[in-house]
Amino acid sequence: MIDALYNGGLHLLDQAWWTGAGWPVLWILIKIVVIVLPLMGAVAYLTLWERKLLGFMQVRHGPNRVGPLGLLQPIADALKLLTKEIIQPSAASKGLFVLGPVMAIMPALAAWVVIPFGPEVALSNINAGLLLLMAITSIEVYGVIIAGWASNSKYAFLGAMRASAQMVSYEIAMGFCFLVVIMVSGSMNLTEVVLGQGRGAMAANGLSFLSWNWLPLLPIFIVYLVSAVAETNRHPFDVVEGEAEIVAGHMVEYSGMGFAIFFLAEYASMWLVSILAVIMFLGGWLSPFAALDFIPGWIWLGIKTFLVVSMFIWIRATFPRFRYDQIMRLGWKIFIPVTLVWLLVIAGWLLSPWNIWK
Amino acid sequence: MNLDQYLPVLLFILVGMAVGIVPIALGYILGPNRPDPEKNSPYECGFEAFEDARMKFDVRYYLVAILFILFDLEIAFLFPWAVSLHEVGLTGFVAVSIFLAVLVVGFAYEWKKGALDWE
Amino acid sequence: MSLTLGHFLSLGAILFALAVIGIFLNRKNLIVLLMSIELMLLAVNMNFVAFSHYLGDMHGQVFVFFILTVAAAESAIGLAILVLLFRNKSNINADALDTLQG
Amino acid sequence: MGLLSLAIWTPIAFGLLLLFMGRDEQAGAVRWLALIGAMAGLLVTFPLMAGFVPGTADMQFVEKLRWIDTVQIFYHLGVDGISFWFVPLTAFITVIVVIASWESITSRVNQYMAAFLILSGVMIGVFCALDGMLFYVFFEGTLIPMYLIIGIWGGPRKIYAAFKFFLYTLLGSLLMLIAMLYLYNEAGGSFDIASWHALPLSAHAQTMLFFAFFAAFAVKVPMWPVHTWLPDVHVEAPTGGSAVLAAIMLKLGAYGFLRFSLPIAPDASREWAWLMITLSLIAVIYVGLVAMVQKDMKKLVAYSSVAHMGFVTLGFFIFNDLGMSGGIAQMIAHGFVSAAMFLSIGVLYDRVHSREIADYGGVVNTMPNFTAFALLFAMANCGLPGTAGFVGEWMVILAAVKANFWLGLAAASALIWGAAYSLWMFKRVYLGPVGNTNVRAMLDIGRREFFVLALLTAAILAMGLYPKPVTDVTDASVAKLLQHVAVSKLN
Amino acid sequence: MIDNISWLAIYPEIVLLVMACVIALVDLAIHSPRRTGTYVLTLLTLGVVALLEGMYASRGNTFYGFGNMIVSDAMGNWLKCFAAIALMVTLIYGRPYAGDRDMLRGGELFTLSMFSLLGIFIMIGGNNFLVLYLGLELLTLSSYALVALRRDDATATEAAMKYFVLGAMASGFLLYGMSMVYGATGSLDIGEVFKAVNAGQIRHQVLVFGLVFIVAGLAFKLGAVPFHMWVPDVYEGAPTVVTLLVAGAPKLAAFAIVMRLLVDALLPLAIDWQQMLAVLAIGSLLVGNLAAIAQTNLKRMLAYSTISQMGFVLLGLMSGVINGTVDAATAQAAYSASMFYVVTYVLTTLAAFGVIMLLARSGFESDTIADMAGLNQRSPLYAGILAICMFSMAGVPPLVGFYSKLAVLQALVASGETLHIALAVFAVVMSLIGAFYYLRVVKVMYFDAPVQTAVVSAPLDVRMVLTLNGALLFVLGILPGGLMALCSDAILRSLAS
Repeated sequence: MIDALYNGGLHLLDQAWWTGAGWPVLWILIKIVVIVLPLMGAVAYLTLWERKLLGFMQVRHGPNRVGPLGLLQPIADALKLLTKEIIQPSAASKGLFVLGPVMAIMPALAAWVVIPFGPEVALSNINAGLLLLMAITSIEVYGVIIAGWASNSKYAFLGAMRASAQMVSYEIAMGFCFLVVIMVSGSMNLTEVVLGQGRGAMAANGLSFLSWNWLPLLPIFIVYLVSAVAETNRHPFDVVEGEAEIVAGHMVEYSGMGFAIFFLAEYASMWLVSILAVIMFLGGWLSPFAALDFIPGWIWLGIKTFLVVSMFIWIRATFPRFRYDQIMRLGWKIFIPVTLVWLLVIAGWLLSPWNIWK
Repeated sequence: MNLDQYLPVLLFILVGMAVGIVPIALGYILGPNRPDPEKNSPYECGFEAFEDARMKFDVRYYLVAILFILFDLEIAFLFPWAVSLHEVGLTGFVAVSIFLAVLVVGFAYEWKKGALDWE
Repeated sequence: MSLTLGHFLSLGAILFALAVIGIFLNRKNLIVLLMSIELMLLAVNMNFVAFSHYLGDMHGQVFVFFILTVAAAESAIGLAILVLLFRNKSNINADALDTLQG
Repeated sequence: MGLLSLAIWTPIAFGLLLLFMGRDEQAGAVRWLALIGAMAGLLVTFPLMAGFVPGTADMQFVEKLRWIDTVQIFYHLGVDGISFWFVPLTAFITVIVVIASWESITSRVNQYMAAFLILSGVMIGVFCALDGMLFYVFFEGTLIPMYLIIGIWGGPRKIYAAFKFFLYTLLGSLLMLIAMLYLYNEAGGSFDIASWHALPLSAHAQTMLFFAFFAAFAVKVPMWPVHTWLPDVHVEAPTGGSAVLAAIMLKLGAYGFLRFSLPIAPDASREWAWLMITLSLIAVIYVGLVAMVQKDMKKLVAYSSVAHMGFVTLGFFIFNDLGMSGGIAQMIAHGFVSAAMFLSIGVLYDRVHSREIADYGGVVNTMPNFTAFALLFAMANCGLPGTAGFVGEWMVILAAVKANFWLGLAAASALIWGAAYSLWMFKRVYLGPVGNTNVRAMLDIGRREFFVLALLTAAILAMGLYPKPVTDVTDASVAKLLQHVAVSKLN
Repeated sequence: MIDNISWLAIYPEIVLLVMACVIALVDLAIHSPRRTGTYVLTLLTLGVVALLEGMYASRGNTFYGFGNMIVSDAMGNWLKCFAAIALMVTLIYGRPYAGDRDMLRGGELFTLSMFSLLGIFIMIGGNNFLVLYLGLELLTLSSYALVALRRDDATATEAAMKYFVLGAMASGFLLYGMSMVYGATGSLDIGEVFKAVNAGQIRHQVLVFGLVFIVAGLAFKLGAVPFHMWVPDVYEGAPTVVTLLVAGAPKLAAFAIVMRLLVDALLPLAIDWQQMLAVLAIGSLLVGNLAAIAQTNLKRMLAYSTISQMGFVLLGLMSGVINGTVDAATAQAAYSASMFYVVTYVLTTLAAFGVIMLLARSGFESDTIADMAGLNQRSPLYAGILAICMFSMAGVPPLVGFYSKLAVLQALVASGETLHIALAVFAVVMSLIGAFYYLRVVKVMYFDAPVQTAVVSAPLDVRMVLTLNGALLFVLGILPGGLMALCSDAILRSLAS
């Protein structure tokens, strides 16, 4: 059906520029929109779900006034932010001040280009997928630091410094996690990574969830999850935007849509790291039991991702906020040594006769 | 070289930027615009801003940045090795072990020097 | 129009020339100087990758890898010195480097 | 170790030893050790004098050791008739200088004495070297000690003088270095001077080589017009320095002409002889005149040295055996005489601390013994018969007359100038009534000074009255050299 | 796996690397302000490495390791041996100086200098553009950090910045040249490049284009005019011990890398690079000597003197090939002359800076010429050593500096070309000018009255090594044959392979 649509569009105009470049580009744009629109929806409703879940955990209701069960709350929020005044602080660098949020949201969205939603369903199924992912997500730091610098305000600047230091610290640990996954998969292609998890002795016996990477790579999985939380500046690693200390950190000078974009970026990132966790460690679209194979892959993917995201919220509800030095200590003095050692252990395992990823 | 697969990446980046720019533009159009000096002054908990905000900052942030560059690059080094571990086998493993050993020496050095301490 | 080796080399040469010009003409900010140096190395990388591709020889790309590392180390040290300089002189203009002359 | 090596290294070894005798508190011991060193250096030349066979042009006491293999440099020593007498002369002058400086030098005595001893060994090395590079090393090696001697113990403008001395002579010798390297390559990788003598060379190459060597040696001699460093240096140098400079160092340049310029580039030498003769005559006549008007005694003697060395080069480039032997004899005689002149000035200077002629007058009244010596030296300086100065000058004039009457006449006129400036100075300084209180306070020479001056007097008179040992030794070598020069090398 | 020969070829480097790491870590546990433990360990390591290299070198074998990436030949091994010794001597001289200036509080002086030595070793032993580049960078990166070691010293930091910018640019030039040669010849291996260039089927312009950049990069590293701007600033600005670290052993490596790149790889292009070297040499001699005259700072003067000395080295390097015809004997003579020059230069520089450091006290650098006034009265020994250095650099016999100039001039004159002889004459005239400013230092030391009256004192080890160093200059001046033969033999063996 999709091919038919594509061919239909191709013959819409019978001119060279259309068939050669115009339509393929437009087609890709359509596909991008198909990804982005649900994503924006998911982001919007993640905010609601977060408030609801937190409310549930704290034995209260959460938003419940706007629409049934508060379901229209995100839309109301969006409209409110949209009509707020955008303040440009007089001391700010004008161009950079606008660039900040753009640089924050762009990587959070663009990274989705390599995410496979099914065996053949990825916008671009490239071999250097994980590398590209790392490259694109690294840009996020720029958004933070540009915002902090451009605001020309102490709080924003300090917040940006803190946030970027934290993000880069955890990026190293995350990078090591990627490395280990790449190593066991023998490929940087995310589709390959998922397919690799479907193989193995346990999968052959129908218990494919035991063949997923989370079990043999459990320490790495845990490191990844924690790093992911820290990387997105989520609770309990959110001192950078700690309300009490530096009032929303690098975002302090932003109002209205500028602020909203940072907000969007944060939640889009949450979805991104969650789906990555699923793809790398939790078998992506694969079903946990052979018996459940009849359920489509994208449903599995959705369920798993939703569970991981919910876990983030659960963590927020459970843990007290870390001090900044504790955050840095965890990143540099625990995660990096652990991942370094584990990298070699896994490499040794792969070369040993007990290799389970053949 | 087949770069077809990278066209979506480029387009997605553009779309991503558009997603950032368009709402801000909309915000300008839809929101009110009533600037006044007080509103536009930097946030200082109500105090007057008394010095440039772009002040000297703790050198440790800088250290973290440097360390990050080095470690990140070293991860980039390990990527090809990780992908091809099956082919390079034990030799590759030994080579990378040496590489990491040197890295660990540097890391331990930094650690003991207190570059990673924040208090 | 297809891309040939010449295109890449020209790009490399242009980048290189820009970097050199940046180093020599820049009298203002040392950070720009550091960036020019990085640009220089990137121009070389462009050359190596292009040659490597057209020669069908992987060594050039391996070289690029090493250049990248060295560039990182170099910028690390360069920035470190810059920070020291700023601490000592409270200024990072190229013109401030005038104590040593003669 | 051969006798020549012994003559070279004995003083150097003592000199190095002295360098480690740190302080001036030990000055007494230092002086004695220096004297022992100088005497030892002189003693080891006695067997040389006893063993030297005159009447042959061959190299004697030859030593040849491998030194630097990669560039084929040999430690190759030997003396022939031309160079022989300079070895004992140098050792002798060193002894004189050490004794003469006994009391006048009080600061850093060990360094002073060491410098002279080392300088002595190095200069002997120059005369003995038969390997071009070895020659060069010794030739240049004289610069450092002399530079320090002038600079540390010199007069008020010592620094200017030291720099001038060093840079002038270095420039010349560096050009010589290039010439030597050229010869080395032409000779197929040999620094052997004898092989250079035998080397056929084109006219162009000879000319270039001639002037390269000229640059080095003319500065050293010094010939007009590159002589200007000499008066400055003499004035500023301490007495011992002046004595060694005039007595030995100038001879290095003249010796170089005989050893290098003439035999290596005979055709060019003949071709450019007119230039050399002209320059020599200018030195003899013009510089002689210049000497006359000097107010400073040391400057006067310095200019007279230039004039005397003009005789030497004149003799060399007339190309007959009388001239050449005369030149050599003049070199030796001048070695004694100029040393004596400078030492006498030193004696005066030690007492009055002035070198101005005008500050003296009637010294004979207070220092009769000393004046007797001074008169003899002055006579020797102007070349009166019976003194050493006469032998060489007379031979050169004879040779000049043989070659060309007018040339001879011009050269002979120099005798008059010599007499004029020497004796006039003598008159103004020594004769007449006591000039001033300083002179009145002067004490006559002590035993040490007497001893030194007597030694020099003996040498001057001996050579003046019986020059045969000198000419006997030189004859054969000179004859061979002239024979060699007469043959064209232009293939 | 990797064959034994390969391991053998880099055995000393492995020792050095391991020990550098060990010392870096051990030093963390040492808290004494003088760092005696680190110091002794470093010296021991350097001694062992020098010994190893000396053993390799005296055997004179040539072998290649790691797929021809690394070469271990007589020339390289001797240079490495000398470099290790030079570093040892530098550290011995520098420890009291560094201690007074609070530079020993971290052990970085030792570890960084060991890493810089490792870089030197890799540069010398590299037989592949990549390896050469990595060695070079290891050396220069360590040097940048060393120059900035005194963090609170504005001058040193400024020197470091200049050094960094120009050094990084030089690497960029060199790399660009390498990339061009790689593109033209299709290989990074020096032997392969040589074969490809020698085959003569490559467009000449492309090669020369790359060559220009390579030569420019090398000239930067050697400090030749017009790429010399960093030399005076770094020499003057850096703490003296670091100046010596930059001025000493790295010159050996710079010589080696020139040999590897220009001679081993690009000899068929000799006609082209000879001209470039000639221009560089003329400029270096001219600028170095003339600018040195005007200096009042001794370190800065020595910097300009270095520039002029490098001019001589370049002269030696350019006289190895005559008219494009390669003659083994000529090449051997010329390159060994340059090698001898570099080795003796390093030896002399060590002693000169050794004396400067010895005279410095805490709070007083003693680095102007005027500070040397009357040194002879204060300490005849050290004055004598410095005087020997100066006379040696001026090229006065019988000191070793004379023979190095002699060898280079001989190589020039031996070619018999008028241009070369003219260059020799020019060099000679320039060295005469050079003699002037060297003499000035001697003058100040010997003829002037002392201004400083502080007693000159030094620890026993410094005194002994410095005396030995000075004596060596003199002894080598009397008997230079051994070292000359060594260089000649090393070059012969290296060229033969």
